[in-house]
Amino acid sequence: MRISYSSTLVALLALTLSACGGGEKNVVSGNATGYLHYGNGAEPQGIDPHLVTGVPESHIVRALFEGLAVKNPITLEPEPGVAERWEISPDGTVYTFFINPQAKWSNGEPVTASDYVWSWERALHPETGSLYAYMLFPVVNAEKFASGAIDDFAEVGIKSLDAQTLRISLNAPTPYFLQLMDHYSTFAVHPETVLKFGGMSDRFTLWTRPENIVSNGAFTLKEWSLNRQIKVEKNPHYWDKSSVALEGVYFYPTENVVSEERMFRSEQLHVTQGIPLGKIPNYRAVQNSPYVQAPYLGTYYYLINTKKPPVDDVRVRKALSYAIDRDTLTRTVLRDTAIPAYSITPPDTLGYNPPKLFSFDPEQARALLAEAGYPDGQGWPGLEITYNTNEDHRKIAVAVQQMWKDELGIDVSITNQEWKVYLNTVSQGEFQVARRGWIGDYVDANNFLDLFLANGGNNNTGYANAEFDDIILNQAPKAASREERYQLFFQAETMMMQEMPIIPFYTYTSKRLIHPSVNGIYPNLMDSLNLKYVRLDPNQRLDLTTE
Amino acid sequence: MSLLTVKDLSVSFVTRNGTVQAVQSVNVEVKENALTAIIGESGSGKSVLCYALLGLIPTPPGRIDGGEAWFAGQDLLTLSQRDLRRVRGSQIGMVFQDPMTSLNPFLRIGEQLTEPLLLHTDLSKKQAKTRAIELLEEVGLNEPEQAMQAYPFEFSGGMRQRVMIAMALINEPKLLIADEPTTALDATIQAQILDLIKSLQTRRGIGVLFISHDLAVVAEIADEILVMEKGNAVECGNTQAVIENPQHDYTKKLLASIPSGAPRNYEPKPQTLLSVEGLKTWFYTNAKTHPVRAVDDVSFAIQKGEVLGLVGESGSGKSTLGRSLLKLVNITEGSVHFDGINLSTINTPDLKALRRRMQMIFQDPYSSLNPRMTVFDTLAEPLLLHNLVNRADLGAAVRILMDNVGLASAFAKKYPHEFSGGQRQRIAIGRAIATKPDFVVADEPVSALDVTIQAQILRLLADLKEEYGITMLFVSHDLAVIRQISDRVAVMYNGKLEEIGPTKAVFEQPESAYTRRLLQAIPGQNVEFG
Amino acid sequence: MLKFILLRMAQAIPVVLAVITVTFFLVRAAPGGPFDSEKAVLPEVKKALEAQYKLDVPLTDQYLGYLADLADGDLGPSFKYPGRSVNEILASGLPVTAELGVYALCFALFIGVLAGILAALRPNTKQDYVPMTLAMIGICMPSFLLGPILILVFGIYLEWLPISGWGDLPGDKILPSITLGSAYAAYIARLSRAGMLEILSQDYIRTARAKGASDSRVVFKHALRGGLIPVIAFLGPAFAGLLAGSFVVETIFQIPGLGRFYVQAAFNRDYTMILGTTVFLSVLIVIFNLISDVLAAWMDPRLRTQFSKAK
Amino acid sequence: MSSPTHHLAEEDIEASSLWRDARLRLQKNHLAVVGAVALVIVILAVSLAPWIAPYEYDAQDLNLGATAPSAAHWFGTDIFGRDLLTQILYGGRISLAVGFIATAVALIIGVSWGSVAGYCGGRIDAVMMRFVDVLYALPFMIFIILLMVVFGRNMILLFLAIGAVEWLTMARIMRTQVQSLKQKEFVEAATSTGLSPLVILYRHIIPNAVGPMIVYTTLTIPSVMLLEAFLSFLGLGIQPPATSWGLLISYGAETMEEYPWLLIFPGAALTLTLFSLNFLGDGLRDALDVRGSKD
Repeated sequence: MRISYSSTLVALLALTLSACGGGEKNVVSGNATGYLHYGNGAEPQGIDPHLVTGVPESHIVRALFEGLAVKNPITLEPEPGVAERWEISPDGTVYTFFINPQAKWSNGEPVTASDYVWSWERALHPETGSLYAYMLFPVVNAEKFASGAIDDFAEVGIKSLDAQTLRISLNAPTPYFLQLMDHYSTFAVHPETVLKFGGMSDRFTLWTRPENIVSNGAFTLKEWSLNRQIKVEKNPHYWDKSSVALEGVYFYPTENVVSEERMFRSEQLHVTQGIPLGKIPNYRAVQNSPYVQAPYLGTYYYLINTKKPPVDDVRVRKALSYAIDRDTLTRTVLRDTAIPAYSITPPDTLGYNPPKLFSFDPEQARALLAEAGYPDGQGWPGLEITYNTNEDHRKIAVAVQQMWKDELGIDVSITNQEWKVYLNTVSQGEFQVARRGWIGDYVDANNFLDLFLANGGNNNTGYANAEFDDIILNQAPKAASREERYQLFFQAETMMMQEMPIIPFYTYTSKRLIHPSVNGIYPNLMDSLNLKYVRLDPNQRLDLTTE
Repeated sequence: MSLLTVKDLSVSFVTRNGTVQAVQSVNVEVKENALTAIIGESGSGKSVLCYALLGLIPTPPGRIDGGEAWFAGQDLLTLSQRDLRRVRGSQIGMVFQDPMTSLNPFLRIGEQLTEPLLLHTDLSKKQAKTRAIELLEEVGLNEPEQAMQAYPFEFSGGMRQRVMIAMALINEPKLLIADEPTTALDATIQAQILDLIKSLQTRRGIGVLFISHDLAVVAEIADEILVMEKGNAVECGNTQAVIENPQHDYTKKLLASIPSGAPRNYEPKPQTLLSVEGLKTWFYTNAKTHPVRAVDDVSFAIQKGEVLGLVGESGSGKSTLGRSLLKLVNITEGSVHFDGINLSTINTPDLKALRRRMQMIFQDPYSSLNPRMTVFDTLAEPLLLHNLVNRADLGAAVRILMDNVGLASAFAKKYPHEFSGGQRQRIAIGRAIATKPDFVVADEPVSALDVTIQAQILRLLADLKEEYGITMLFVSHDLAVIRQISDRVAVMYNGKLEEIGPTKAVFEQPESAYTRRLLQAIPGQNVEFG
Repeated sequence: MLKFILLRMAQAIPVVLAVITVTFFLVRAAPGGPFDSEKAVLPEVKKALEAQYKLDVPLTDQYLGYLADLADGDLGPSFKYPGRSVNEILASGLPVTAELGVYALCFALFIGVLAGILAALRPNTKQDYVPMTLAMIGICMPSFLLGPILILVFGIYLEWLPISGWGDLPGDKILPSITLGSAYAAYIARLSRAGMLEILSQDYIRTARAKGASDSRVVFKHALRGGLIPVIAFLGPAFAGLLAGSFVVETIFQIPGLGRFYVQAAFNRDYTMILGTTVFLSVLIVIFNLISDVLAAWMDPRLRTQFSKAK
Repeated sequence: MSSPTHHLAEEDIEASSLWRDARLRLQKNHLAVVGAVALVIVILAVSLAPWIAPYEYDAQDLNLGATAPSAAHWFGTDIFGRDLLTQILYGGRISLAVGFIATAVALIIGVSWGSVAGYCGGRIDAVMMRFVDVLYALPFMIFIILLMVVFGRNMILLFLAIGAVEWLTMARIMRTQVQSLKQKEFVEAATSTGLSPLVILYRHIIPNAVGPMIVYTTLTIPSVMLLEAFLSFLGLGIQPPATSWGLLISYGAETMEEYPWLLIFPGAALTLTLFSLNFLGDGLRDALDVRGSKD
């Protein structure tokens, strides 16, 4: 009885397993039908431009909506979007946008200037609670309206002269203002659709459901099954639909970066959102490797709480910064996926380059530490690095801890806190050294330097310098030319870095895997993806043979 | 003509601590239309012999070393498992000892009863069903149709044994092997089952191999007898011949151990030790349904220094009464006075002191001793608890106790599982008399023991009663034992006291009809034992 | 029997209520709120947000408000996913997690009982040691180790099975169910072996053999029913463990179940989401405990009649 | 046996305890011996880690990175260039600590809770067991996550939380054991000699329930160690620079293809320990399981 029984069982099991054959490959079917399969990194919170923050959300919102001006995919310079052209007043404080008559909503209705007035009121309204409301603060009275100081939106500097023309008046000249028009928090939404499902600033409305949504981007939302996939298809009413090659896109919430890489390798994804550090060397060794890496407008640094001893002494701060070998760190721990940084602003931000006041100099670091009263680490009261639970932060913190121990002979402890607890700790200032990463909202040094304004919301270092504030708030905006403005920024950044309120580590890079059959995804500093330009070449297959 | 002839059968078991010779070259012959009995104490190999024939012993650790077993022209020992299976249940039927566990609790009676038919014949389910119903009527079950649908737990021990017999005979086997079929039953039920087996054997003209440890039980119904001791067949022959003049001295010892002494003439004892008035002990399974009335309004007294025998069938409430006297079970109503002290109103410290003066001996030697405590600790515990002896001479006190109950003090450090049933009961008795109690309740102390051991324990109890001046309540279902040991006898039935009086009077002129029925059910009473 | 079930359901209500209360206040005790974010938030905006989600009301009113909503089945809006209610998210995630749990349990039962029976038939022989050693490996192997191994072997090298998703491709439910179920298959193997050995030593098995029943009949007709009762009784608590275990398996296999939502909700302080999942999971656990108790009782005729008669 | 005579055997009665006999029986069961020896080796190696570990606990060599097992590093190095053997030794301390302490917590609570409930019976038993059912219904994983999130992560909380999850099954097992033992006559005998219920519970009943306790312990330790690994995998368990086998395995699983040794060695350490635990447990249970042989 035994033998016959178990052998039939094994045969049965083998049969069911082989029958499945792993199913059709997404990439192959996608290339044939013009559908891109995109690893989006996480389940998006939502797709209402005025409510969401976060990268996964931005990819979908930018596919569905379009701003007055868009970024050139390569140079990131502003190009016509919903507005076909615009005029800027000589003193740089009044912008007039002329809306393209062909620009239509996905239900065929034309996009009008009043749509924008209504949308910006929604974006700024306190009850909507948009975390990116500050993007519109350069506009006259926008901040007052957002903080509830005034409640008549008419006082805010945005007027629709007629259906096609929109006039916006700013508090002061804002050279980067056009870039803001490409940030999704300033996009327009279709007022009638939003009102049909609830109040202007209601957060629980269903207007963004596939069957209800009206959008003005290259694609429209077709289907959204929670935590599985989001499907968007070509928008027939889009004014520039002739230059859109893709039929549609599937977005997948690929949260686990290790599983995402496996899906890519078994050709279930055209593009991934990230890559496990450990796998990078192998992919680099592949001929025409699918691994694409490009600098990304963001800096990884440690905040220092200049109020807490022993880091209240600038010499100690400098010693800590000089003792870090950034080259080795980026080469080993980060597998050459990051560029060492010696200041807050990333290099080549639309032509601006930050000052480099120091480099890896252990001797000077030890000298400074001795000068500050801790020769070779004697009498060192101890220091604590705080970071939020994450694999990469852990690796860097452990490496830094070791470097300071070897180079300066000082003992440093690491505490790892869960995300919300960590945010609470940093905002209450209960830390000595804390991990921080800042991704630029727009390509301009101002977005990095305004982090250190005395009463800036994001300044947790305790650094305050009136002269620095004056340059950033008053002198730079009024600079006659871009060169003069950059010169002022350079002067301010040098002044700030001499105080070393932060320890910069590296400039981010965007790193992802792109299937050889995909072209039209251009690496740029903002890692901004415009699916309009993506094309699929069906006869390219994934080939991972190493050289 | 002989139905089954077994020649020089030897069976041994390979266990962790060495090989045990269970059966040593035994010869036995079972004739047609005759009941052959095999008598032996536990460990004599009588069951192993029969199970070995039918291949029911798991081969590791069991091993058949030699011999032949001829049945219907085939040597059972050489048959393959498949052929043996064809014989079992069709030509040879078996009935086992404990009806409570021998039927599958998860299947209905009907399913289990028809199984042998469906296995060995090509009868349809319906035909098998009607055949089964006929069998149930033949073995004396009323309303056989309902019985088919019932589950085993809904039947009493006696009815279940009838079902077992029906199951064994359903395929018209030529040979029926019954392994102590009535040992687990009450005397009255035992008598009925014995008559049933005898009548079935004669009516169907089949051969029956009846295994038992109790000579009295088989004396009336067996044609032939085989006596076994420690794996060897010591004596065999016609029942009457063996009983009248046993050759082998082991058979003599067996016969001598059967309790048969005439009841002592009664000298009344003046002083009352324990008086019970209107005692009721009811058990409520759950609030709503009516309770089980284990002891229902019983009043009697026990005199100091006497042995009161309490007899009754299982379920009569006799052991509950014993436990109620010692407050091991809370009584519902009535009162118990021990030496003038009212037990129901006593507080805990006094109760503890009183516990020293009242002790109990239990029935099952295998569960009345803590398996994880050595003999020394078991005996020392009561001594230390009631600080009857200080630590220094604890060893000596325990040694004396062991000696009094006939145990070598070298065993002090052994564990219960290293002793035989009889020795364990001695330990239990030692524990009971450790505190020199005035009153002991012995709840069926010998019914789980073999006849020879039983006799020794009874003698030990009698001696200790004299030596320690103990008053004893001796609870048992075995009238012969009661007759031998008790001064007075109380008969219980369904929680009520049927009759109470001096042993001689109750045995010779029983007043209640129930007592009379009990007396007639004593096995082997119209056989003269040498 | 029905009365018994109703009674148990009635008893479950205080249990779930206890779960809600403890979770409700424990979550709010955690430092950091749902609307803290790395980018600085204007105080007015934060106040407005908290007002929208009724977080500015005193705690006890929030609690009573939540219970009232719960009574008519509304688990409230998710903080993290504006425009989506917890009901909707649960409706998408719960069936997947439950389905994964059931498949894993079926796999565990099938393999576990089979291994247990094989081992019990020939105790202390090769046929006993092999399944039991495999069972031991099953107990010692964490799912976040077994998962990747199965993916590599069956997914990537042999390309027999898809390695992610749930229900999109044929056969994509096999690997996750095996990963989640293997530890429980091991426990069930040990339990069913012990159960079978216990039953096979009973007297009525000897009776069955004496009737001439073959080995397979003895095992399947007589021994199995009694031997599996401990296994059935184990199913209830096992399901609770499975739900927790599914968190890991869902992350490894990208399965849209409750697991990921739950862990994220805890990190995002999405109070309504945490409460919603907790309530649902504990209700599921209570139901499964009940089913396994009733099933175990039903299998034993003595208890079955006791139930229907007494209660 | 001859009739009782009063002769006193003089030889001394030396104390032979249950444990001495159990040890004798255990030695015969060589699988259990192998398990015991392996376990002792692991515990010794792990507790002597600071002295016998080949490298400094957190000696990093970033340029080295992850290298295959070599003469210098028997088990190879992790992505920080830290010696894996050292990591396993130090990780073992925490894994075993979690395993034993949490199980001990579960055992103590479970045994006392279960035995009291089993012994008292009636309403007390019903209330105590209802409480256990309530806890059974709570999705405990959720509470551990919340506890870790709310109170931050420290080792003792982790032990207690895990211990609090595991004692429920133990309580149930103990309850059924005590209930069946309570019926045994030797408990009635103990009552009749006047012992107090508590003494009966601890002197007579619990020693006889040692068998199932042992089996349960050998099953709990692996599940507790895996629970710790599971929590660390979610980022809620052990915090760097401390590590545990579970954490090492979860990191190893990530880079399984590139650096298989990072997975094989910690996995082997965990599996070896759990195997020897189970063999030892089964051996102990049989040794202590004093079966009265009928005949």
